[in-house]
Amino acid sequence: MIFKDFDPKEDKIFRIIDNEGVVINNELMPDIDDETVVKAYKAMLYARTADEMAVSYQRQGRMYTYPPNIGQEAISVAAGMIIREKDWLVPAFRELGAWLAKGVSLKEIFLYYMGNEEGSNFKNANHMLPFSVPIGTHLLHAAGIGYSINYHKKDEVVFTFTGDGGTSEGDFAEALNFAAVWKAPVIFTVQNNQYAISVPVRNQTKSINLAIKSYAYGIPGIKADGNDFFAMCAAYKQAAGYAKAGNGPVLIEAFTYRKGAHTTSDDPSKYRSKDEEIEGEKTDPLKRMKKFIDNKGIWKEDEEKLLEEFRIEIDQQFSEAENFTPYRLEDVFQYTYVDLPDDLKKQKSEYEQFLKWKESRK
Amino acid sequence: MIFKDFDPKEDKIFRIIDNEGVVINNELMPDIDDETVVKAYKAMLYARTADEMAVSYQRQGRMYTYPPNIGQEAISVAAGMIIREKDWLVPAFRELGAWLAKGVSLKEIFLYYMGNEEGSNFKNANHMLPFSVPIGTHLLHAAGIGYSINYHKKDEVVFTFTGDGGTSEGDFAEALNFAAVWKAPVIFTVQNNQYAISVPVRNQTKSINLAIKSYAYGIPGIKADGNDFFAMCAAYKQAAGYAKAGNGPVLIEAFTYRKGAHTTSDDPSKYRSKDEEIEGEKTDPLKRMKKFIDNKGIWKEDEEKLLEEFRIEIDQQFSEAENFTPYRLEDVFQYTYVDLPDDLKKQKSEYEQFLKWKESRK
Amino acid sequence: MTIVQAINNALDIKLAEDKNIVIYGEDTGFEGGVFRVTEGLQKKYGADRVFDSPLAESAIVGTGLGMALSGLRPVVELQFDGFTYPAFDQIISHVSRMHNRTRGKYKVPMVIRFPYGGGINALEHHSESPEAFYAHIPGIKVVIPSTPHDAKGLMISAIESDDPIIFMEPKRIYRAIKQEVADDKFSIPIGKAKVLAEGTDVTVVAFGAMIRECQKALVMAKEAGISVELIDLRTIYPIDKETITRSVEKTGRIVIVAEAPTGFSVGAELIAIANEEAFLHLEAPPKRVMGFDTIVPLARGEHFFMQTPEKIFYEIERTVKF
Amino acid sequence: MTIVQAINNALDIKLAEDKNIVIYGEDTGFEGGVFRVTEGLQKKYGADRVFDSPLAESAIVGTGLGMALSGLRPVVELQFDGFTYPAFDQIISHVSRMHNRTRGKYKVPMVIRFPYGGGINALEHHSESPEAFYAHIPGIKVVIPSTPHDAKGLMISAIESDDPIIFMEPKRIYRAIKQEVADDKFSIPIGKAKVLAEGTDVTVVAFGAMIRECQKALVMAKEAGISVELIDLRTIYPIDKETITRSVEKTGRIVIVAEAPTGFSVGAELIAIANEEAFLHLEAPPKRVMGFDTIVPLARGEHFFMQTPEKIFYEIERTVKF
Ligand SMILES: Cc1ncc(C[n+]2csc(CCOP(=O)(O)OP(=O)(O)O)c2C)c(N)n1
Ligand SMILES: Cc1ncc(C[n+]2csc(CCOP(=O)(O)OP(=O)(O)O)c2C)c(N)n1
Ligand SMILES: [Mg+2]
Ligand SMILES: [Mg+2]
Repeated sequence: MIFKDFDPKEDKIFRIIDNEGVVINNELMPDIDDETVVKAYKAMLYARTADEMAVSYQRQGRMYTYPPNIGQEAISVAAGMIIREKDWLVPAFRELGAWLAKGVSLKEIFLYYMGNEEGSNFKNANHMLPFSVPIGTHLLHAAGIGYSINYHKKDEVVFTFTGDGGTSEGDFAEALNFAAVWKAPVIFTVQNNQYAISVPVRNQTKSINLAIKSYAYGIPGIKADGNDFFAMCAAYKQAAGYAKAGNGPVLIEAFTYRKGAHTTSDDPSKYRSKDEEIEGEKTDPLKRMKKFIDNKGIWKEDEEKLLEEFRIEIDQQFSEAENFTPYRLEDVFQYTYVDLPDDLKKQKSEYEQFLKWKESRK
Repeated sequence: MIFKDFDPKEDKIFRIIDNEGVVINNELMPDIDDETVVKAYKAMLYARTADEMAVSYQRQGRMYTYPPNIGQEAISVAAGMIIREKDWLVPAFRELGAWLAKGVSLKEIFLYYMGNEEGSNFKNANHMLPFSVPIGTHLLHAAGIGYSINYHKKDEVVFTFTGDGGTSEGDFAEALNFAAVWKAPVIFTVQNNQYAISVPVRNQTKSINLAIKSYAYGIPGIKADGNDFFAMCAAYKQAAGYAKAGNGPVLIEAFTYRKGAHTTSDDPSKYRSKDEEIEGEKTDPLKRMKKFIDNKGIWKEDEEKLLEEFRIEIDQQFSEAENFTPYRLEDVFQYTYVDLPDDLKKQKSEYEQFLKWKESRK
Repeated sequence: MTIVQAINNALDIKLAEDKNIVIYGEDTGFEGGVFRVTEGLQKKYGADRVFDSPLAESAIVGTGLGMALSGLRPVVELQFDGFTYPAFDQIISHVSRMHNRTRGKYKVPMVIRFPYGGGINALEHHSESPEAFYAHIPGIKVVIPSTPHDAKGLMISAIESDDPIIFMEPKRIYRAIKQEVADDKFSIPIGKAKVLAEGTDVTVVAFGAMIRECQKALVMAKEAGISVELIDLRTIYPIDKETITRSVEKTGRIVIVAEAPTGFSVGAELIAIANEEAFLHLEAPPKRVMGFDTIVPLARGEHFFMQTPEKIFYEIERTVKF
Repeated sequence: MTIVQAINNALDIKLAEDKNIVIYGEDTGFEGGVFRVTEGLQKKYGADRVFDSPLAESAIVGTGLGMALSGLRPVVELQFDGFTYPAFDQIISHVSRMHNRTRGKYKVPMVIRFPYGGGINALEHHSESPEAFYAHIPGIKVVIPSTPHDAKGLMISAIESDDPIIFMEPKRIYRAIKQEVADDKFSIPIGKAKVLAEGTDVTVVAFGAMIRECQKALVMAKEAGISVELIDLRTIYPIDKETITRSVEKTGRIVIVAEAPTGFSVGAELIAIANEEAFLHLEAPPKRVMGFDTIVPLARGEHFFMQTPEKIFYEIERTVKF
């Protein structure tokens, strides 16, 4: 088992391909056919394109603050390849590839970042929770779902995510501990993109890596190259197998680099050097994957043309989000409770009276 | 360094004397003269006597709920031997030996458990916080004090404690993490008495021991025999040296057994077996220490006579607590704020009016 | 039955009825909780349905939410009022919002129960009345029974609610009141107050352990020739404005009795309601008979802080004489 | 100066004056905070005095308390209103109580500051007004400025206070108001409200970002011939009962404007105060112009939830016409 071979205590990193797309660990290369490899690359490309367009929509003032995934695509696309319809996805807010795989539409994502709760209904995504803004908190929900799965003896696994910063929150520790005690089938991924907004991970913790935090809970942990699609795939496959076999949770540190800003409100040039960013560029997961594909010569399509198709499709989804039914007063009230108290009904009708008055003054 | 030699990953336990008081690890035996050994034994005996009497006072209805330390005396007496006046003590609620060493009087402790805040003023204990009832929360205060010490470049160390149950709280993780990041001179002791009220430690966590939780924070950790005074002394000496040298915090798991009830409100026979209790008896820290002393023949006093002296003295302190100035209305208000709001002054005077009315009706 | 037994009975009935109900918390399983509210249930329903959790309140509530979203109906126990705060974030940031956030896709059928209130000579953090914090959180409902009968009926409703419920149990009267309670299943609606005594001079609104104190004060009031209408709120949110309004319209006076500090409290809300709904009927200033805005004193000082029948009567009389 | 600059300036003055002041929080050091309130301070005073902490709010507050007990005067930043809740337990269980618990042996000179309130089109959890939660906690004081001048003067007082202070900063107007603010050190007392406009028909009480909205509503009221007395609360606890009472005695009417949900709020407390202190002067039902008792809607729905000048005027007029 790779979790044994790559003991976090030795701070080794699990990697299958190098920055040039060359396989350096053939033995552990997961069994993925060429078609699937190409599909994964396209998914990464799609995610990146969507992100770039989202950032630009935001700049145009057509969307609010948005957290791009740029540089981290291999992680959630790999998760998306392994996750099944019945498996659960408990996201943070930087796993675009996995959301899409689960059935979330870009339209919904855009709608959410336009400030509409309808965007987190995820109509076609089964067993997926909405994005979680308060860092680390949702990991507990994942552990609870894991309990349910065991209780109901279901063949399901929970995939959940947090960032490097998230490992400092008390809820992170509590979630791993509860999941471990319950042998809950939960795969905890820490996307270590080396920053929590402006704070580098070295100021976040003194542990030699983040995977070793698994020791505190008696569960397997591994530090994997989060920019290596194949390593992430292999790690998820083993983790899912381990969890499904009733062994409980695992912790995967996916070591990556946040190429973009934290969100569209953030300016990373304030706190990190150009040199560092150039260095980060070398490990770009898309470039590595593309080199692998080119080395193998398994894909002949015109990338530019594909990108153009993507852009049209993404823009279409964005338009749909922009043209979504306007927010109504009842949308504020409708879902606060299943059984809406009279009091809220009254607050609504009083507001309607105010609106009438307002109208009458025009 | 013993922290290296007893890597928690191997789940070894650091021990100096066995249950028969025989030194089994001469090499690591701390350098403690006979007089000090006897003094420590007496301190343990004193603590146990005080506990037994407290339990009996409580049964007589003269004190409220009380959490005895019985079976765990070696840990806090050892800490009390190492802690200096200027060092900080941030207690939970089961470290009687250390409190006394720090200058707290039994009178204060009794007063506190009679339900009077005056009992946690600790007039003669410098650099000591009051008992902390909410599990794990105070560990953060210890980390903050550690920051202050570094900031002011003082030669001080913080001793703080929690139970095995306390390791599950998020604040435990956050405290160790902050202390580690700040290289704060804090010695975290987990008194693993194997129970959190009725819940055995195996239901608390799946980590192989509690010391290994140090890995998550990149700090040294050790599992020591908490019923072995010498092991605890050696561990505290090294930990204090390490912290003072600017290396940051350490985690000590002091493996022990709660011989008594959780508190006087608890009945352990509901959740643990007689057999287990008999087994626990064998590792009693006082008996082990006494055997060591007897083996060496370094103490000739009559123990029964000493106990009688203790009892008289303890009872004297209890009397003083019982005869403490009655609680006054102003005691409720006086310390809520340094700068008391007018509102509270008014609430007080309104209550005085009520008392007058009440008096007038008699 | 006592309140402890009544809640145990309600849990028992629901556990038997619905396989998706699970119960857990610190010491809640094997031992049956430090107050024995869940005693015997693990033995009867198994350790996968009634169990001990590790010691972490945020996790107890947070994992409970996860369960509620995936087919279970958890009833989680927090050990004491003063230890609910580590779970505050999970309650306000997630439990109360998941239904709204997902536009109704997920419901949160979950009960968070805990003992609350003073008067048991406990240590610090064991005597608090945090209802105002929870009542101010949109998306949850807050229920407090005052009798064994109500405890059972309200607990049944709480478990059957598809909205998350904070269920606060007046620990001071956990075993102090014995009452005949029907063995069968019955429920009491959430959101409805109960008029315990009809009267014409003044309305007294209270809940939980204060009801008993008010009832004693009512005896004194009767002797003094004052006719008091006593309302047991039962639910703190959604608060039963109708019952309160109707009563204040009749009496013109309102006295609120509760254990929490006075400022920014349920008492304040009730005064606001009396004003907003029955302003023209008010004949005297509404009065809050509540704790000081101080930290709850330890046992020796607690009698100053607690509302006694005498103090309640004193304020009733002053209000009526205004 | 803007409010951001005024607070920065206050921190700067105090850092220069007192070596025991330290400032930290998430992104607070190197970057100067996500709103740049602490910008430049690390460079000026060093990374041991102004620094980034790991991402954990309970720890930020809990360690701050430890510092305050051992000779420092920490000013900690929590990044947003909605992320103060993980620290709720530390605030209510320890920060507010250490002075009382130790019978005055320890003081807690500590400021917990955070941006609050809506109107910036933010994500969920970034638009909340939790002042009622904090005001209900005995042992702390809660301060909210509404102008750059007040922000500076109140922050100086907060840092100099030996009681722990929750300092809530109206993020919506962080940069929206520019004002001449004296460069020198000055302070504004905690616990005193300020009458911003004198009037005779109705008292409007507000704070934070709502002051500006009220001022706009006052223009409309003036046009309608209504004379409004506008009070800026400045401190939520201890609340300035005297100023409010004096005003209500004069106007007989009170309208409270705030962003938080209506129920169990500061609005309720103000109505209670108006009743308890000026009952005989009240001529119309006090009115709360506050948020619905719903979860704050995301940006697209926020306009329904927020109090606008028009809505405030509407309620003022209704109250005056009552
Ligand atoms: C409880 C909480 N505190 C603070 C924030 C504000 N915040 C949003 S993202 C972020 C940094 C998160 O860093 P990390 O966990 O590394 O995830 P990344 O953004 O790098 O993916 C912070 C502090 C928050 N959302 N939740
Ligand atoms: C936050 C919090 N939750 C629950 C409790 C109630 N409680 C008091 S002691 C205790 C068990 C503590 O176990 P452990 O940490 O092992 O310490 P021990 O009592 O064994 O010394 C619990 C659950 C508490 N005091 N604080
Ligand atoms: Mg990160
Ligand atoms: Mg224990």
